[in-house]
Amino acid sequence: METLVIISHAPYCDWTGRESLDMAFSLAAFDQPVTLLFTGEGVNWLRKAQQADAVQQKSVEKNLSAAPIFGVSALMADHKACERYGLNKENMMPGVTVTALSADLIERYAHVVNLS
Amino acid sequence: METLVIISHAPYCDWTGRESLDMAFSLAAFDQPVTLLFTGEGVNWLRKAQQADAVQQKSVEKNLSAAPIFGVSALMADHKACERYGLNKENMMPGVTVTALSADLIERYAHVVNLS
Amino acid sequence: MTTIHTLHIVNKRPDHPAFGACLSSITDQDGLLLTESGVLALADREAVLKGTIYALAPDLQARAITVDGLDVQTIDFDTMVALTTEATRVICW
Amino acid sequence: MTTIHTLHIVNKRPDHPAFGACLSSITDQDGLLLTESGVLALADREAVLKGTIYALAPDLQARAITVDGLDVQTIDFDTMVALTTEATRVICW
Amino acid sequence: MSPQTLCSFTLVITGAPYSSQAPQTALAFARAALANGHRIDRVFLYGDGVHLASALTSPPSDEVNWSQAWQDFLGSHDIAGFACIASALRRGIVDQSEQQRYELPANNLATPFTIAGLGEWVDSVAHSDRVIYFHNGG
Amino acid sequence: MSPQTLCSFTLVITGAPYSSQAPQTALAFARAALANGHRIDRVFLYGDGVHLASALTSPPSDEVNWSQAWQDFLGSHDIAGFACIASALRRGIVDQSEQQRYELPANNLATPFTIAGLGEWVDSVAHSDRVIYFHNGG
Repeated sequence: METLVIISHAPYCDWTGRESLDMAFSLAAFDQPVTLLFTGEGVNWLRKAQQADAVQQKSVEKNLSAAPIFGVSALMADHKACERYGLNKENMMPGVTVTALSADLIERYAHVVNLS
Repeated sequence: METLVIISHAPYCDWTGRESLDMAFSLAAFDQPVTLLFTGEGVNWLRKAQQADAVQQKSVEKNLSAAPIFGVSALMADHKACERYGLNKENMMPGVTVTALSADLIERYAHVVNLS
Repeated sequence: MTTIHTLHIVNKRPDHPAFGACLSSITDQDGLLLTESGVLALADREAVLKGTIYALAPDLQARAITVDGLDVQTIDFDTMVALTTEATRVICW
Repeated sequence: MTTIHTLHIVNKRPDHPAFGACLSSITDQDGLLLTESGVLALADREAVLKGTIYALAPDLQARAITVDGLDVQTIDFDTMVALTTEATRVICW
Repeated sequence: MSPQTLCSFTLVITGAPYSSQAPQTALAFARAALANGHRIDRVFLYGDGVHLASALTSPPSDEVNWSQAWQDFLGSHDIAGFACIASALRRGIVDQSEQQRYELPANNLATPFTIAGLGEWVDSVAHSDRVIYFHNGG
Repeated sequence: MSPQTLCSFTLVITGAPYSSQAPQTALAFARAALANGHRIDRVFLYGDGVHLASALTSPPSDEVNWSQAWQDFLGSHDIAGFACIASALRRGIVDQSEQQRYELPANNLATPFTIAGLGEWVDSVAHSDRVIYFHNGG
């Protein structure tokens, strides 16, 4: 009964990404298995050295790196989106598995959430 | 000092198209010259025989056909968008000039509004 | 009614990224239910759809989109509810 | 600072239709100011931009987008205000 | 699950009225679910969807008041409607107790909606047969 | 217009706080405009932008309250802020007189915002040197 939470919104332009994270962390807090998948512009949440305070917002980098501690099973990112936005091992935060959004991937989850 | 109001949002999914129309009609009501341009999914506002009551909304077809009477200079639609969505003389409401969104077109207007 | 595996419900215009994400995740055994702006895909000459395709009738009517000659089943909300109960999994894109 | 004709301000992600509409309407004499999600176009390998390109510094910093080697002027809000006063016309896409 | 199986649903609405078609699509779906004998465990408003719980929505008289329509539906079928607290506070939807806590000049949460945490949604994911989302389209 | 010319601006905000970056980008722009000697004729909230005029917005204490920040800015510089009446009524933003007219349980329009028609915007198009829009990004 694992849940996949997909984050496809660009960072900082709205609260959708943060509110998706809150959902994932809530599932984890209640011991419900959950994985996060970043796709499309959403992969830009994973870039190192974001300075959210430049737009007077809070960084989510700390929350994301603490995700495994809070019980999130895995952080994944769609490889096509990473390629498109130039995200690689050097500039992406650690602990992210690069994979492909596909029917095979979806098949592993009972429940899929994509705020959009 | 003519204003160009661009409508690029798909019909019925939100109020952006209607609120763009309200802007155009307000300008016209105050004798400010205004032209409407439909682009992207926005061209779907121009299809004949829409039954907005099926989704419990009001039709804008009547408003649009009355636009010249209310003082709107012209209704225009981007030709690429019309082609993409299969809009032609048969299925498009009358009185619409098919043109191309371009720098030359923009050049004719002092003010351009694109709610998006 | 065909039995479907995953039901993908898409209420986005055809060039929305979520529409593309849906198409990346769909197989021939799946259902694709177009609602709201999603039905515009049926008028879009550039759209390439997959799976068993359904479209919500009120959204088609509102937008005057016809499905003549297309391999699409026009359904009402009762059938939409039935599809969600029959599918193994429902994804709302 | 180059004198620009029309200033196009784009706060949309690169695959948003408004971004494409902007690119259809821009000439080499125009300015393209990327703000908010618009700055992601500078990291997007598929983006083809036109005009004199500016990007708002705080939005670049927030998203950790670097412009090294790109023909882009990083500007602050004072310069954004100046650009809007100098251009013949400002379009906010 | 065979076509005859009766289901329990949770509906999550994340699109606001007048900025999305989500509340109206969700309401038609909810009515059809009940008409076909299924159960709705709860309706959960999240993100911009919390605006549906506003008691102050006043569209023109020739447009449907979707907030009112949802209040009537929930009330007449005794279905629980929750607005997520974090989404609601950011977007200016507050009940009487939040009004007092934050010393606000008014409250605007419509009955029968109540304010709740994401735990209600987690409960749905764990226990409802189907969780269906009604997002902002566009 | 030469770089030295002083301008009159109208700022139109169509994106809501927390659902868009529009109110914060607009505020930084407004501050820079004044700092450089320009004038702001008015701020006009349209569409989802009317949520910025809510008196009930209560984000977590470690996040900026953009409604409050805008109220402070308008008040301290004596700039008029208008919320479009049609947009506001649909989205549940009402002042005391609309509350009475529609028999609503409360009002939630924050001072110094006032409710106005699109005529205010038309006036800006006709008379402000520049009308700059701050839309929902994404």
